[in-house]
Amino acid sequence: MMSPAAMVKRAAPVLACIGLLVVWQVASLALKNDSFPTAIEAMRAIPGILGDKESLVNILASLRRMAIGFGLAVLVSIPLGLLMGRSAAVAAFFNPLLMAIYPVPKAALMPIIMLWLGVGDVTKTLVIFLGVSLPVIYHSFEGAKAVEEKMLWSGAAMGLSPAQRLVRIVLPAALPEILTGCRTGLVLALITMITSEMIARQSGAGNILFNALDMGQYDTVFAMIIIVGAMGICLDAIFERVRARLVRWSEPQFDMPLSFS
Amino acid sequence: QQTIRVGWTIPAEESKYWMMRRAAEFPNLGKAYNIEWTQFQGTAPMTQALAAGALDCATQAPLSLSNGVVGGNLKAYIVAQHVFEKPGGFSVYWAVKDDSPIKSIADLKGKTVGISVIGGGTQGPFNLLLKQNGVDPAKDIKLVEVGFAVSEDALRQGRVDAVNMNQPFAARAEAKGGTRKLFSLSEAMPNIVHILEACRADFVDKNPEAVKAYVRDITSGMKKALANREETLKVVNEVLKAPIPVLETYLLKDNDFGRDPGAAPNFPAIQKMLDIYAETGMLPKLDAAQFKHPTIVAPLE
Amino acid sequence: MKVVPSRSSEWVRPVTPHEPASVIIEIDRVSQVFQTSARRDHVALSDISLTIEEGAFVSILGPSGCGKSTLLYIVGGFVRPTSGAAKMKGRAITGPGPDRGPVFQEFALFPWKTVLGNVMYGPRQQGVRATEAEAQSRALIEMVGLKGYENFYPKELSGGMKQRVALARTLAYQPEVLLMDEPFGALDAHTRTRLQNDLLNIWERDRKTVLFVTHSVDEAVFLSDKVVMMSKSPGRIRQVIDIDLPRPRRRNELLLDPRYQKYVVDIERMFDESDDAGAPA
Amino acid sequence: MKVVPSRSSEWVRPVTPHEPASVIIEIDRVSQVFQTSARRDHVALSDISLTIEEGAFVSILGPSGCGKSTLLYIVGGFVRPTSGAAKMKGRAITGPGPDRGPVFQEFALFPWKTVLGNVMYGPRQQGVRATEAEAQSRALIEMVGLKGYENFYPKELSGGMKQRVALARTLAYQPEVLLMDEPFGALDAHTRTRLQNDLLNIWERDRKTVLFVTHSVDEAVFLSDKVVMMSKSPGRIRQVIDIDLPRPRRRNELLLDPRYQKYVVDIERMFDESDDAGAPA
Amino acid sequence: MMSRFLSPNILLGIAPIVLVIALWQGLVSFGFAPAVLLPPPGFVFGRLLQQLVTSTFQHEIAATLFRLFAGFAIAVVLGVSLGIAAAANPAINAVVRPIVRVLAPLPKVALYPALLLLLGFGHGSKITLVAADALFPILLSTYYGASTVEQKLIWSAMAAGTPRREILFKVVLPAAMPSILTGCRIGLVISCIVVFLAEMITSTDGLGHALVTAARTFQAVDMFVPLITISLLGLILNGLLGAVRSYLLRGFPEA
Ligand SMILES: Nc1ncnc2c1ncn2[C@@H]1O[C@H](COP(=O)(O)OP(=O)(O)OP(=O)(O)O)[C@@H](O)[C@H]1O
Ligand SMILES: Nc1ncnc2c1ncn2[C@@H]1O[C@H](COP(=O)(O)OP(=O)(O)OP(=O)(O)O)[C@@H](O)[C@H]1O
Ligand SMILES: [Mg+2]
Ligand SMILES: [Mg+2]
Repeated sequence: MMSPAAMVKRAAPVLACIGLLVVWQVASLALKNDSFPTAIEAMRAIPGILGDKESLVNILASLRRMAIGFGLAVLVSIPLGLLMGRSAAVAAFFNPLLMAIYPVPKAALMPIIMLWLGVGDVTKTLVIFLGVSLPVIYHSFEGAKAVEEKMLWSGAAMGLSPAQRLVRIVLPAALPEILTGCRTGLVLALITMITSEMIARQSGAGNILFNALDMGQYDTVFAMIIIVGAMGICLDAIFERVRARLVRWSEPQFDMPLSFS
Repeated sequence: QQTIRVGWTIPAEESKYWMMRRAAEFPNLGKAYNIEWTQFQGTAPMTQALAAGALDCATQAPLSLSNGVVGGNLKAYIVAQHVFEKPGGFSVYWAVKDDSPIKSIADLKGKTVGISVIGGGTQGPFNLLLKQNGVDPAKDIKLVEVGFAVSEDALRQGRVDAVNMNQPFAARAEAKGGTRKLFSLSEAMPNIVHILEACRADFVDKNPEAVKAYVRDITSGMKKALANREETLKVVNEVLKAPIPVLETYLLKDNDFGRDPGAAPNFPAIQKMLDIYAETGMLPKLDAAQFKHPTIVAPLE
Repeated sequence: MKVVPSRSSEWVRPVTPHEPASVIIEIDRVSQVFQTSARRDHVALSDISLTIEEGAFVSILGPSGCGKSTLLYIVGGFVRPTSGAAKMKGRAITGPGPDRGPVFQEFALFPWKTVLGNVMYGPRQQGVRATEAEAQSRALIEMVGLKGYENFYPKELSGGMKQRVALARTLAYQPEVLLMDEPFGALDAHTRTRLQNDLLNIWERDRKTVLFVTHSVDEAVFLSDKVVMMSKSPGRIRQVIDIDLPRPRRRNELLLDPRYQKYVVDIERMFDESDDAGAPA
Repeated sequence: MKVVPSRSSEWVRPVTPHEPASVIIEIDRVSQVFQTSARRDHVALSDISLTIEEGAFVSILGPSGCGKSTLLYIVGGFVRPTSGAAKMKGRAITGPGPDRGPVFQEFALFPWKTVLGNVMYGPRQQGVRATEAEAQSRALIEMVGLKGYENFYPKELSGGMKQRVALARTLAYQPEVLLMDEPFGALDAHTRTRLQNDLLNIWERDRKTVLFVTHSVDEAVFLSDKVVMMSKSPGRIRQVIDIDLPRPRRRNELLLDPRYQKYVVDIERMFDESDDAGAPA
Repeated sequence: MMSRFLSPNILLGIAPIVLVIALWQGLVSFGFAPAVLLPPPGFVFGRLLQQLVTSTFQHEIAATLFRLFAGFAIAVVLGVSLGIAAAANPAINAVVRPIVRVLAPLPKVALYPALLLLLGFGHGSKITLVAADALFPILLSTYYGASTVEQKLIWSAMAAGTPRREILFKVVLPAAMPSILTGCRIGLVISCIVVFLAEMITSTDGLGHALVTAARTFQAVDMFVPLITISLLGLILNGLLGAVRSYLLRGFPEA
């Protein structure tokens, strides 16, 4: 038996989703705007997409690119971010460069990117990579900076080399912050997974979405948006599991007393 | 076996859609050559891709292709033509709301006007028409970019006072009513060529046989598209995901664009368009003959 | 007490501290100036010179904020002094090393490791095999009275328990020199006494050198060969006192020893003489 | 010592602790069970009952890890006991409030505020005007011996200095009940003695109630009306001892008082009797 | 501890940028990229200097900056307040969390056509798009930062009589500041990208608009001028953010 409060807490995500759909429905009815269909219209279009084999292949292709882009980004960004956090020289070297490069919209560089990388998977994976790496680098950076110095000193006194300290002390100590970066990275991965297919498309979820957009089929557009949102929920749920495992040691011991009444 | 990297877009390249969706009906496709299809949002990015060598052949508009030639050092041949405006058929037009006080082009002064792409292919004839009616396109109107897909809504919501319409959106809007045609591009010139098939010259020179086979298939694709409307509707539906009932209202009917039965490029019409662009200051003067390959051009049997 | 395998268990420490022993740590006119956020210079240590003989137990006493921790950081190689130099065995100290093991005032446990994981960390790092490291670590954990808490994370421990883990963690990898910053500060008298004895045992058996910061005059006299008294603002050495008491020392015997009492009283008086509540330089 | 404006400066505390005073804090069969990460229940406090009279100075003594801090958290209203209840003035404690001021073992200073900012926080929060709060805070900072460090950030302070800031921060907003967790643990003997006297002065003048965790038997006897002795595994109250010594107390007089010495020796013996190095329940 | 920018650090920072420009020049000089797609950097910077003094270009920059700041400011205010509220209150958390889970990963550009119709072609739709994209990184960082605030800090403040509501501003906000500022840095970069994207999709002014018009007509130099401008803008804004950061975090060990 669950207490009523616990049941409400359990049901809250579902209630929130339903609430969101209701707000959407009401808003779209009120706005009477063809490019903003009602929630029901959009949901009606979902089976059409998920029932279509080609669409599923498309979506899987996108997910594969996303997984690769995300994985590579995490692998590269965490070490870079940690190094920047622990070495003022490395930070001074990379920070201005990254801050000059990241704000440039990738779409604008398409002509040159196409020149070297073509229009295929590589380009799109690169776009996802860049999207994910931004938050991961900077959260790792800040996380590494905030590592308590005496912990590093302890490690050094035990004979850990600087590289070992980075992996065995800075990395775990900064892990909660790194995971925050990864969480944002996950969000950006999903977004860039779609938007990387805006200009040039071969296959993918973005392909479906932008085709529908170009054709003015807004129910399909919004159905795809719902599907992406659902993917977001699933990935986030998985992520929270992993996170809870990895940083159990850092969770606050007591409930936030603000809610203590 | 040569692979051709082809760029395409929506919504009016039926012969290519046939090749994508009914590959089995094209015996050479997959044997004499292969195609790697990439879809683009509009012709301008495809021009960039051609110039960057990321594509071999692509759908092009006369203006975007010329821009590539003038600004991007692109050398290309026009090997086929997809759609043009045939007299009596569909012509891209500017619509206003039924109850709008705008009755003529001259009334556009001081209004907000939507156009699908600022500096795009339709703007040459559009500018020409405005000028002929005493409206300075640069000063007298506020031009905003409104993609074809949202133009109907933008008009109905009052975000723009007039906006350009294209198929299939025009058919849909007309079915709903409440809008009226103000003027169409055909008033500037007949036979406007909207989209063409162009291939990079260096690629054609290196792989004449493959391109020849490709053009042959485009020709036959066009034939199939025109011959079997029923099937074409299905093919287009698969590609565009637009419902067949909507397509039914216009596709390959009188209120549609024109299609040459052999997909043959209309070089004189192209030349005329280039002249208009030159006249309106969008391009320097260009000779359409440079786009013509002596042998590889539709129709090819 | 057979928890830490001794390196030379047969070797017996001479009981007189004054025998000519070789110098292991040499602090040579060290000063430390901090830049505060308010962009002012703050002198934490001024012109400190001190030599520590091999195998000596040296305590540092001084008012709060006089620079004891800072001095330890310099010997540990964690902080480079603004001027002057520290040497170990004749070689300048340029960084931390497993020959000098610190026990920090703030413990600095690894929060992602359990008690056992924290204590095993050092031996594993030194290449000790896992089973052996674990056995040693468990013995040390038992010694500091934390048997049963091996799988607790630091956040689940009380202040004094964390301090004991920090102590065990450093003892586990057997550094030659121990740099201990109030290692018993958060412990009750009973636990404290037990650990003092354990520490003395380890020190006597393994001929370690200990640099020991404490606030208890008692503790300093009981444990040390030498007590360094510091004064504040800026931190300087006021006096170095040799504690000439026989070893091995037993607490209850010593408490009755008038020499011991004299040391304690003398040192306390010395502190009382000066009013050390100074302002920053 | 006129730093904290007293609420009733004319009022003189009676020197006998045994007069019938009203109960201010009542701890009623409190138990605290923690869930450890290893998903086991760990009993930190078991069935604790205790009443504290208004104006009393009560010390808690006990081995490290016996639940002293946890008990303070419960009285502070920071933690809800697993079972049982704590009451203040007859009303159940449901959360923290400015009537009970804690001094945490870990200091918990606000890192984004300077020393002055930290100390001023409480009075400002209570609605004291800025100039007045600043004057009071500066006086308190001077009292704890940190004059000149007003603009230092916590990261720039030594351990003992942080502890004194934490003390000043709590004293600044004049809570009725002080919950102090080893507030002098990181201080040298000299500073400690001074602050003990200051604390006694404030307590006597402002008739505060103090719940004071310490590891020093000495300190407990010197300061308290009542000493609560706890034992470990799980944390229980072993004995409550009334300290029947005259007030006001002076350290040097007391040291010679045989009653004082007897209290100290008795309590120490009691601890020695039990070996408290237990495993978790 | 190195809060001040030392000149060697500035040099270190300039070095890789100079390297990139040299690489760029190399790519052009050695023919890895035709000048029509990748103009030589000298040309681009020359044109940039020319352009900077023209009022039209200044107008484009002003339009872009206005949208950028307005959108970013909205994102910061919303993100920080929602993030903190969600961390502090389980009821709000129960609502906000699933909504964020759903809304955060949505490709906001897909909603842009709807936004255009709702808010018009002017500033409104672009600012909204910028805010919508920059919001979630800030919100997530704030949330995680706020939910790991050291409990005893909150306890201390509560014991000093801080009302629950004010705890959020007086303790949770400053204690979560390092994480919030990281979120802001990411949000700022995203704002730069998105304002450009919105202007590229449809607009009549702004740097993004200048870029697409140049790109369509293959005026490579004119296309790179807005790109370099946004790059420089990113650098400048980051510098400002860095200054704000070291001021706000001056008490934290990592500052
Ligand atoms: N990062 C810093 N910036 C500025 N001043 C500092 C910094 N670290 C330490 N100090 C100052 O240096 C002095 C010595 O500090 P230290 O920690 O060595 O004292 P300590 O003797 O260990 O004191 P305690 O017994 O209280 O631990 C103090 O006055 C402190 O304010
Ligand atoms: N979050 C927690 N999870 C599990 N156990 C905990 C937790 N917090 C405290 N404990 C346990 O509760 C017991 C009491 O802890 P507490 O901090 O109250 O001890 P203490 O008497 O203050 O000790 P010390 O004198 O060392 O500070 C300890 O055994 C500790 O391991
Ligand atoms: Mg210290
Ligand atoms: Mg405690």
